[in-house]
Amino acid sequence: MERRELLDASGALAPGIDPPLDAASTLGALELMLLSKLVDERAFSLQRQGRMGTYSAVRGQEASVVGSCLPLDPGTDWIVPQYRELPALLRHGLSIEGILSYWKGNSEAARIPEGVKVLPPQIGLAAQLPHAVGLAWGLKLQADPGVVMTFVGDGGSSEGDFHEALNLAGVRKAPVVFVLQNNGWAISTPRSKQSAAKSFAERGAGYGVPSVLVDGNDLFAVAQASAEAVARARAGEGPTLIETQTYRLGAHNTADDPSKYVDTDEKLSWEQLDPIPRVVSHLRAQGALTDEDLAGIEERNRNEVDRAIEALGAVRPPLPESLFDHVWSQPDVRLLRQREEILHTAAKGVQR
Amino acid sequence: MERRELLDASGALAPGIDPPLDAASTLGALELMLLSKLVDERAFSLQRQGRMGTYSAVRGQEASVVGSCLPLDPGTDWIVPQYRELPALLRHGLSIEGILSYWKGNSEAARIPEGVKVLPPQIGLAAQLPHAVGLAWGLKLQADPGVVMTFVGDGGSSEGDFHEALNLAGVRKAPVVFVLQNNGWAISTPRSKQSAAKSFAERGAGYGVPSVLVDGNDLFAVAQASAEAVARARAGEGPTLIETQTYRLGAHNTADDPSKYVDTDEKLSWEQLDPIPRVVSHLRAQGALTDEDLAGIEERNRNEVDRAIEALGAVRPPLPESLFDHVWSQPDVRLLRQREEILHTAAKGVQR
Amino acid sequence: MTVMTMIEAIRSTIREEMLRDEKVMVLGQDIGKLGGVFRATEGLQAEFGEERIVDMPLAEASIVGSAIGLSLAGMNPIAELQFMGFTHQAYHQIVPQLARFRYRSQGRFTTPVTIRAPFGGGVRAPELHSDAIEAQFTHVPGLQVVMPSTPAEAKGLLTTAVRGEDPVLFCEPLKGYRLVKGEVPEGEHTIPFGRLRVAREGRDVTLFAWSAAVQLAEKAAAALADEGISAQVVDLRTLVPLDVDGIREAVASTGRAVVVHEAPLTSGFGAEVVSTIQEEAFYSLEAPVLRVTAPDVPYPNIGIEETFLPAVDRVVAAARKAVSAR
Amino acid sequence: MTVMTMIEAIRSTIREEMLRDEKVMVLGQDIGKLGGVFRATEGLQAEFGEERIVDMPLAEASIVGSAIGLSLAGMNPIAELQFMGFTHQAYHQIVPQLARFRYRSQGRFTTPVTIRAPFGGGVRAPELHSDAIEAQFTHVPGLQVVMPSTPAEAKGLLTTAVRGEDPVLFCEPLKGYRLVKGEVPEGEHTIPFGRLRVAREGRDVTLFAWSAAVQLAEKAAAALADEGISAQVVDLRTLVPLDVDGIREAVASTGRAVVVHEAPLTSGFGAEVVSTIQEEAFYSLEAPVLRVTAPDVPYPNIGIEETFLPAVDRVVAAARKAVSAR
Ligand SMILES: Cc1ncc(C[n+]2csc(CCOP(=O)(O)OP(=O)(O)O)c2C)c(N)n1
Ligand SMILES: Cc1ncc(C[n+]2csc(CCOP(=O)(O)OP(=O)(O)O)c2C)c(N)n1
Ligand SMILES: [Mg+2]
Ligand SMILES: [Mg+2]
Repeated sequence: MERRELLDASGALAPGIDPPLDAASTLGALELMLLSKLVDERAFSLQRQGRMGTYSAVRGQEASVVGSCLPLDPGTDWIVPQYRELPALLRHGLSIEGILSYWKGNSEAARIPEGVKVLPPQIGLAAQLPHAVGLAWGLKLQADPGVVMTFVGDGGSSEGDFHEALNLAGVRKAPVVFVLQNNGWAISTPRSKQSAAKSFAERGAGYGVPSVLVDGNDLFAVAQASAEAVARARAGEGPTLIETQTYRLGAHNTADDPSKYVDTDEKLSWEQLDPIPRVVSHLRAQGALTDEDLAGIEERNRNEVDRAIEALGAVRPPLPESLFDHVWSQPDVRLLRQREEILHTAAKGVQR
Repeated sequence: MERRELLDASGALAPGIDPPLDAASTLGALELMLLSKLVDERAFSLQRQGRMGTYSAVRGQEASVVGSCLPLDPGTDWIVPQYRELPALLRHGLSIEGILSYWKGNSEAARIPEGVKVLPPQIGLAAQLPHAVGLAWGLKLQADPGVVMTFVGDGGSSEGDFHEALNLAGVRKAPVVFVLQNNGWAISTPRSKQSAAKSFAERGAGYGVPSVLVDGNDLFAVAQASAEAVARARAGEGPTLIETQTYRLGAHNTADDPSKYVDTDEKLSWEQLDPIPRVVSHLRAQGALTDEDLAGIEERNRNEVDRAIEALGAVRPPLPESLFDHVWSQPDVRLLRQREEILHTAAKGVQR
Repeated sequence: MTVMTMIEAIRSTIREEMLRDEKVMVLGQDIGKLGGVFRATEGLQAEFGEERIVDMPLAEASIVGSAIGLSLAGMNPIAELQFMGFTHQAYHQIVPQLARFRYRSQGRFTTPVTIRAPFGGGVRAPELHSDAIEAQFTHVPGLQVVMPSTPAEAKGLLTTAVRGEDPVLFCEPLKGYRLVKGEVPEGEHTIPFGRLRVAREGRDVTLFAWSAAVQLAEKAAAALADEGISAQVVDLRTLVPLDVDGIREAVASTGRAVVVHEAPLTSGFGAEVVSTIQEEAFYSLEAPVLRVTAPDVPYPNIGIEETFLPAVDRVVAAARKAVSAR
Repeated sequence: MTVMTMIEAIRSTIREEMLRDEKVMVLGQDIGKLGGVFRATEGLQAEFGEERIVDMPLAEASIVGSAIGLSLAGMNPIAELQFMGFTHQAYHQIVPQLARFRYRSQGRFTTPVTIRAPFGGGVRAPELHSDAIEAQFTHVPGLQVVMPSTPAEAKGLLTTAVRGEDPVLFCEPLKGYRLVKGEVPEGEHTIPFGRLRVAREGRDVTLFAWSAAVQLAEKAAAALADEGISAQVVDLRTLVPLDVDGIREAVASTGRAVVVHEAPLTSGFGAEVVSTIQEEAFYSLEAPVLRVTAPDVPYPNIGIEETFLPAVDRVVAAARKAVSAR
């Protein structure tokens, strides 16, 4: 299968190609990519300071995530995430402090606000995919114009849920876009041990789901493929599978040490393909981005992240009694009694 | 994907094709197909007489099953069945009465004899596929020349286990042949609602597993594809997926009533494609089968089935105490006490 | 009141709920033209169309997983799994997903999915079709486990399940599908979860049961009556939520108890019932609570299932022992 | 004797078994170069090669399912599931397949697979990583459920698991991996399944526990000693097979019991322990057996897990209550 590539590593457009995004949208995308990168850095240091739980950075995959979500309308469309899609969630209406609250361990503060069409992060790999299909199918049944975009990794794509979800999406012609972010690794497991398939995009045919293979570090290629897929879904033509070939430039998460398994050459060569500089080069070459513009973006981002981290610090930690909320629409007597016993002991100060 | 067809519905070979089986092998295959058909008939009547549990007939799929297993060597190769592969199991060394004992409800009498390389029937659809992959991989690790053949239906192929097994087989280059019998139906669910894929054989590419699409009612096409796949596996070249497009001419099982969901025209048109008459016509046209030969085959089969049904009737029903055997290599005290209590009550004659 | 089998009661309940609420839909294998392998949806596809009675690809996890998604979209799905033995394939969608959506999302999302799954022995079904594995779902906060024992119970409990906001595993006894007939209230009929039902009054010993085992307990109670032992039969109805207060009261009234279920002993839900009894009513207990269950072996092939299933005699023997203790 | 952490004991046991028997191999996610996310196989791929320490595609059902096949081919596979929370994905391969192969085939085929799965709270892991769901596997005839509590126990029990013919779910407490150090016998060390261990002697009350909860019970026992209550601590070691005779003897010696586990209350394995106690030792019991467990809520996000997990004070309070009853 041919791989779609529009913007090369130097930021030059393939000959005869019109950019799928205008300068303003590209600038907006760049700002979001840079914001994502900054949040990643800050979240890592918070974790190192013991102020954050396990966190998985997007670093390196910004074009893949941002390019995918650009065609979505946050007012009508849904995102069903895995756990490495921060900028898409920001664009869709979540706040930085909301997202980080989850990783900090405070689900209460991470509650998705009413009206924001995003599901919570998914830890059970690929389990989100049938949800996305059902959600898309349900929208279609109710003649809702919404489209669902869901994300999965090269690793997660080995789970049975991937197969069942894509097959069902094909049968029901559900308005869903599957973005398979192939970042070369599932923790320490390389792509080569994940599957003998030439590409993951090949899998679409086995479900009657059209599929595309794109350079996932190429914002334009991703955005174009995604726009086509979203348009198809919106038009009632059913699901699409997009494989974005990208690379996780950092660790799997704050607990991981990639030096154990990644060889330096591989990493260096992917650093050359970093998705952010090529958007910068492209915009510069177009005369759409000056040094001052860039400094302005960076300052806005810094302010925004500073504000968010401060807000995060000010978030009230979850109350012990919240442990018992939201299990049921109405707690049963047994749970109420457990609540009483445990809070009673907790009130006396707990020894462990 | 192109479909392999060698022998047409009238039993004529495609022009310029050498038959992949010589006359003697073809005759042997025919005898096995006819035997299977006869066992099916007799098992159904036994069930109607209350002397048999639920039974699923092979009827209509004889070329698909027999053609697949022909290249296997029962001395070295393994069969990992679903539940509709009777003639392959017979060829591999099981007895008719052994197989029917299982469906009659007597697992003790259905015990696979030592040395026969067949696993028990699988009721949990597609769950056998990872077993087949592991078994094949284990043979390879021990430099055992064996090849594993496993069967799955069009329905079963929608399960996550199908995906995980094929993907793993591709990665490990396991010597396994997946025969996907697409008989058009999963109980009452038609192929069209099972998947939007053009063919199931398309799925191989998504796992790096070579695949073939064959006319499953064409003994020669199936046997040829299977021989190639077994040879590849034996040569260390890894797995193959074969989709045999066939048709279940009878009910799903003795409890099913296909008139509820199959339309008569469909069934009639598939009856024209019955795999057995076309082998008969082919052999006749070759002068390799006379009426007497056929009568001889049928008599041998009848005798064999009569003998088997008699043997089945003579099988001792399982003893109550056998309920407690084979849970563990050594039963624990708890199980021994349960055994005592229950057999004690049973001994007094049980009221229900 | 109409006399119906349980399968008829279930079918008419589904139909009534579909008429009441156009968001109710059914997903499952072979539920369309065939009407389900047990005919629970017979005629419903003809009435409601292919979009509301949906024949699904053969993949249990995606039936449950897509039902979750449909419910998030505002639909009210009933997912039929052909046999409870095949809930195993959907376990990772039921236990850590369906049951936790509300909790994980702090109440932002609810997943009002009802999973119907037939189970239970004595109907000569192939391997994996009969297993009573309800206990494997009772350790799952967020999932209600409902076990109707009669046609009327099936109607009342299924109506509550479909209308409720919390997910339900609704386990239907295969043996009771056609065997047990009973009067079923016409029109609106709901039964609240978490309230047991005294199926038979009695003074000397309480027999706790659910699903098809209720009939077993009733037979045992009848046999016990002949020997002068008055056995109370309690149908727990819902295992989660559990009627702990009702259990305490029942045991307090007799002082002796036997728990009966079809599943194997170890970690069957009987264990929870026994533990609850002794926590709640220890000082009323005059004898150890006994369990009459299948033994700790896998569900066997049909030639031998009668030995596996708990028999009336074993219940009677246990009740006798409980009553004569001390 | 060498002092080791549990993770070191596990690693050295795997290594010894691989040296002893060339059929032993390990399958799992990230177990090769990385040595497993907890380093249980660190260095082993370098020593034994990629064919014996195998990094698998990310699909738990196929890890277990192919381990079944490998064992049928004569290999002796250890399958590492990264976290017990992801056994859900393999549930249909573990429960109706792995556990039943011997039974279904009437002893013709055996599947000596050992599944290792870390679990348990208090290590600030993300959702689904900490859940104590051992009870969901104790209702499965044919599957042994093993719960080591110390490094030495881990060695002895894992050796028995690998050498045995019957499948094992070997549950490793995350909290104990590095925290608990202990002496581990060198060379051959096996511990038979189905025999509990008295971890601390005591006269007034028996605290039953397994896995990381043993340390909790020991802390509680120490605190109780300060107030003059002598608590016996029993480590059940294996939940299946269960040492019913040992349980009876322990309770007979104290007359009072508390069961402690990390999993939620309802249908936790504590229920089976309580039921067994009251069946086996009813007349020795002076007070109801109490359960100290997590509440019936899903494992929460880490900001609140300390409230979820059973605390020493709750165990102490329960033991006090048991001792003062009547
Ligand atoms: C069902 C399941 N199995 C295992 C894990 C543990 N785990 C978390 S992330 C991860 C690797 C995921 O790789 P991939 O899907 O490629 O996503 P990436 O992290 O590369 O974005 C694993 C094995 C999990 N979360 N869920
Ligand atoms: C996991 C699982 N789900 C459901 C069933 C019930 N069931 C038995 S056979 C069958 C249809 C199988 O269709 P297919 O795989 O095409 O095989 P065929 O019967 O057509 O040979 C179904 C749904 C089952 N046995 N296992
Ligand atoms: Mg990845
Ligand atoms: Mg079929």
